Amino acid sequence: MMTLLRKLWAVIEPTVSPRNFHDLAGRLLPWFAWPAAVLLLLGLVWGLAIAPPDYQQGNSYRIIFIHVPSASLAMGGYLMLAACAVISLVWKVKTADMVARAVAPAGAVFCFLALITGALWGKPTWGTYWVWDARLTSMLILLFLYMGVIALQHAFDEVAQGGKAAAILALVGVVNLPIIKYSVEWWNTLHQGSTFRITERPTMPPEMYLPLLVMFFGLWCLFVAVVLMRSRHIIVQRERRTRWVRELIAEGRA
Amino acid sequence: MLELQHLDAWRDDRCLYRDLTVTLPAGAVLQVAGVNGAGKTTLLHTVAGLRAPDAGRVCWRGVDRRDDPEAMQRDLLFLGHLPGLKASLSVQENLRFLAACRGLRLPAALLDRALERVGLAGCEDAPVAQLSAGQRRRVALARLFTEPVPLWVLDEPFTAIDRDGVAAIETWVADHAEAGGSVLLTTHHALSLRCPLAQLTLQRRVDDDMLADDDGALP
Amino acid sequence: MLELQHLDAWRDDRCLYRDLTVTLPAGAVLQVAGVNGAGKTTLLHTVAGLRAPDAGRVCWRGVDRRDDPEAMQRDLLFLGHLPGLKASLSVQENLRFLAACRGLRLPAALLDRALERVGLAGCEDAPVAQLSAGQRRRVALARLFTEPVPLWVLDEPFTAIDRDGVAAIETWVADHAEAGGSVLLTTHHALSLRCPLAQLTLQRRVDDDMLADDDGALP
Amino acid sequence: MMQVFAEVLRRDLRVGMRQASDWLNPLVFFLMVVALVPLAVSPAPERLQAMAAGIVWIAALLAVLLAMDGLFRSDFDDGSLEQLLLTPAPLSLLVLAKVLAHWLQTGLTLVLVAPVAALLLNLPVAAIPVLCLTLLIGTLTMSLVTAIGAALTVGLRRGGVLVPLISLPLHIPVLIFATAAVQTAMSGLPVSGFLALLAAFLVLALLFAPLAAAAALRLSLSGG
Amino acid sequence: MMQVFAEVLRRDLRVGMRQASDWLNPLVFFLMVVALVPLAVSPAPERLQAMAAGIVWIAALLAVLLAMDGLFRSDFDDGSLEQLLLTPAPLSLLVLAKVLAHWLQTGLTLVLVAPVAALLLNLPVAAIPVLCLTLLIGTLTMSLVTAIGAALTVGLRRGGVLVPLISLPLHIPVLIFATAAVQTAMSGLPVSGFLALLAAFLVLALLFAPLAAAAALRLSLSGG
Ligand code: HEM
Ligand SMILES: Nc1ncnc2c1ncn2[C@@H]1O[C@H](COP(=O)(O)OP(=O)(O)OP(=O)(O)O)[C@@H](O)[C@H]1O
Ligand SMILES: Nc1ncnc2c1ncn2[C@@H]1O[C@H](COP(=O)(O)OP(=O)(O)OP(=O)(O)O)[C@@H](O)[C@H]1O
Ligand SMILES: [Mg+2]
Ligand SMILES: [Mg+2]
Repeated sequence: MMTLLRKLWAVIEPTVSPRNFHDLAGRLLPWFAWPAAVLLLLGLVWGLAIAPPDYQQGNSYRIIFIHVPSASLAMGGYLMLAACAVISLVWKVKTADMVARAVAPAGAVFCFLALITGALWGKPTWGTYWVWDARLTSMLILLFLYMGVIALQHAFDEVAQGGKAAAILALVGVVNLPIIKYSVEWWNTLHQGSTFRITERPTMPPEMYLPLLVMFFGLWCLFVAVVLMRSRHIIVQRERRTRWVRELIAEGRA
Repeated sequence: MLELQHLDAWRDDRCLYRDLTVTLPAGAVLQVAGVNGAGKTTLLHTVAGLRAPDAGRVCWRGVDRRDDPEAMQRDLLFLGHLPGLKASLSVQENLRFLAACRGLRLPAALLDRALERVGLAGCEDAPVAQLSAGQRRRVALARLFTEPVPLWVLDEPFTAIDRDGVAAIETWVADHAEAGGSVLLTTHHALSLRCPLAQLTLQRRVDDDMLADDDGALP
Repeated sequence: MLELQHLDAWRDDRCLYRDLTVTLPAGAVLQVAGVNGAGKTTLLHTVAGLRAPDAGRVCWRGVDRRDDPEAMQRDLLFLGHLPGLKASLSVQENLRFLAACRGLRLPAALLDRALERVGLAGCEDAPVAQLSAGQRRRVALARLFTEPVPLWVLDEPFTAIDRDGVAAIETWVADHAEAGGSVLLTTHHALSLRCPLAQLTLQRRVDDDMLADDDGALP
Repeated sequence: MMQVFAEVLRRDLRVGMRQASDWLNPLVFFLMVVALVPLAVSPAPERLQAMAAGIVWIAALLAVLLAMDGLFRSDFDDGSLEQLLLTPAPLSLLVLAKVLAHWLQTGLTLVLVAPVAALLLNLPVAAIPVLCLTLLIGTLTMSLVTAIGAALTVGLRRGGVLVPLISLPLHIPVLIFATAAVQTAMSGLPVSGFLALLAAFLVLALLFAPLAAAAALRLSLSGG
Repeated sequence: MMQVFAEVLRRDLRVGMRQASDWLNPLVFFLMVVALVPLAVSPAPERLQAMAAGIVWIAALLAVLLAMDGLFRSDFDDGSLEQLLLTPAPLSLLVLAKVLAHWLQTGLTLVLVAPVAALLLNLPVAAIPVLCLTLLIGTLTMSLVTAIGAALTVGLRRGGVLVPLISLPLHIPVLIFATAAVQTAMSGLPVSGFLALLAAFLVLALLFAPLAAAAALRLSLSGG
């Protein structure tokens, strides 16, 4: 086990210094930012204007194009947060904490978005903005967890300490993720069960799920691009006293 | 024997000391000196085990403390800025508890002797809340006698202590060194010890050399 | 001119001092001495107005403080065991706020000069949370210059201050006295002042005489 | 004298800004208590509606109580309180400034998020303005009254739960009239009588609470 | 090693005895929250009965949260925590001892007065044993989990409301299953399934919370 971890570390190590990650993120950024712009534009036009209305829900179903990607990003973002936590607690990588600080607010925003879009969608379909069923509740808990993590990140005078404290909380909160994911199967809920499976063909008609897929990838690209951008910003901020950042600033590149 | 090897300490992005290597053999007394903010407390916390070094290692009897933390903890007594006593418990209860945490039983005779040495004879049942600043420090110092260990780490032990008290503590330090123990302390007093005293002065360095390198480790 | 007349102080049923009468004229420095627990802090709190005397009175410029509390408060600066700074505000903000509480505006030049004198030039924007123990005390001491008042009441002002700092404070005290101010301070250091120094030593009295009398008044 | 008032107000607001948690936390606590109710009691909309006014008010009361606990404590711990006591300005004025700064950061923000809480609990939209108005008057009254309790316990290490204990009985009238006002508004009747009563409580608190709190502070500090 | 565990337990119990407010305050707070509900919501017996289980549990949760805030703080402030960290015994064991001592003084006493609260709110007598049982298991679980939050924020000047913020989300499952158990009991159905689940949570918390809290403590202290 330990040797495996060490081997893994040997692969990761060179890329994780703040400086190298800053460069790497700078190089990766266009590879996410441009697809995000193109896919989102395509997805919005397709989803809002071209895809046909649903025979039951009319046009209100179009919220799905924001709702489902947002919900998956909220969960994915938290998973990233937990991964960063492990990396920064176990291997003591400073960069992981910086990335976590970039991921947390972005994830929280998408979590909020999923809740809001879900609530808005609930009004026409379930007749109410909010019900206290298992999935909705556990999603709300996820938002609280995000807020707790963010609060801890900023609560300490010494930056590194806040990062580690938030990492511990992020790890503890991971138990919530499977609850969100499987709540629709474990409890009887008002909320839709999973329709997408990697192994099966979706039951939705293709003219609906194709734009959804486009939006899904578009928003994921957007998320990654935002995280990369914010990480770069945080790295420069935190490392402003180091020689390489000073040189960077002197050259006007930061 | 305490060895500090290549220690670094960072606060945010400022380096307090770098590549600090010191050896403290049995029977030696080392005073850490330096102006306010030099990093003395930080260094003592690192030795005591309250703070992990940002780089380098702390060895006790030739073993890295990370390999056997308990061995070092057992042999070390740290007295910091705060006395570490519960205000609502009596002097006696506090000292007994702290000794018990090391697995020691305190016979009444030993306790009495310790309190007498720190000038608090007869106070064993007073709640700590009713003691003055200096009296509390004295209770904390009584632990030097109720918990006999080889390595004393004392951060400004003379704070709030009156003049006779200071002289007494100086004698205890010398006695401890002569009996083969080691003492690491900070103070702004000029020490007058019977025994030889080593000094380590931390400089406040704000030069360019102290800027962070890009080594990717958490500070 | 500060006059303490027939002061008593009790803690629970123990008498710390009784019938204490002292006069501190303008230009004088008085050191309150005494072993740990003698009652020095209690006396300074009484003078500063944080604690009402159990008997007797405190007069400032011939007027009983109870008759005109503000007059005395305006002329007095008390620095106690705690620095009295907000950790989340910067050095500058703290000093400006404390001065404003007296109705004083701090011109930038005065602030810079004060910080320079206490050895913290350039730190005006650092949050106090990031300063070491001694640096915080120094910020508190900067108030001696940003809030010029005739009467200084200092409880162990040398705590956590390094050796150069101690010498500097001694100079300030002498300067203040020469300029006609008064200083009341406690310390366990041996002071070396240029100016004459009066000493008041509080004894720890546990004799029978000090037991509570049965005079029906609340101690 | 007014200058010192303004200075204290400014300083406390600034300290609050630096530590966003100061004003954010009571807010989140408030929303959490509200969110717990449907989970623990019942998620049925009509039952929530019946409880909504009471629950929002209890949550607000608890949030104010808890937030106020720290009002003097942090100043006590770092010795600032000692220094404030020694300023020549009247202490009750400083207390008023501190309470006001604190209320601006907690009470006022509570009022701003109360509509969200009300919607979560299914309160009719028509009753929301009245709820906010009662909270606006009521939280300030409660802050002032709680300051007395906070001042009395500031010297004690663990006053945490003591403050609610001391000041809760004084809040009960406010609580009763405020919830009655909201419930009256829900049934469409006029509420000005209740509001006038709440305003009267506020005036009383403004007049007496700072004096009482100042006296309590002097008492707490002289024991040290 | 077990000796150190026992010593810490004994010391904390003794400190608690000396300061009666430590264990009395959460208790009174609990009873007050329960007492506020009839005042603010509605005194009608049948409506109270419907809410009783939820209200008692929310009150207990808040009381535990608030009381736990001080778990490490007073030890931190006087430097005892520093000394505990330096003892050769494993820190998680000491944390467990502290939590246990604390729970004996707060959680257990809550369980003892819960019947009074239940009667105030008109809960059927038949459901009271189940309520007490869920509180017995649940408050210990909550104390353990809250210890993580308390440890994370111990070094912060004003962590007061941060602790609820951090630990509340983790309490929600306990809250949901506990109140569901009581409500099931009220309708006369068997509750052993719920109780087993609560017990499982407790075991998980016993295993992991002391470790996480110990790590958090080390972290909080290293910054000082
Ligand atoms: C605030 C309320 C709501 C919340 C918090 C919420 C949350 C979620 C979450 C967490 C997912 C899982 C995404 C994933 O597995 O990647 C999801 C998926 C989904 N939601 Fe919602 N939702 C809400 C309301 C609604 C409403 C009102 C509808 C429509 C009736 C709806 C329809 C869907 C659909 C169709 C999916 C995709 C399920 C799948 O195919 O896996 N949701 N939602
Ligand atoms: N809260 C209290 N309750 C009861 N007695 C107290 C309390 N605080 C202090 N005392 C007692 O009052 C006496 C004087 O205390 P004080 O703090 O004035 O001493 P001091 O001269 O300043 O001592 P030091 O040099 O140690 O600072 C002490 O003997 C102490 O035991
Ligand atoms: N929480 C913190 N965050 C950032 N910097 C800090 C923090 N605490 C201390 N420092 C900085 O670290 C440096 C060293 O502090 P330390 O307490 O080790 O000094 P010291 O030598 O013990 O000083 P003193 O003689 O004043 O006690 C100081 O310059 C201080 O500004
Ligand atoms: Mg120091
Ligand atoms: Mg003193």
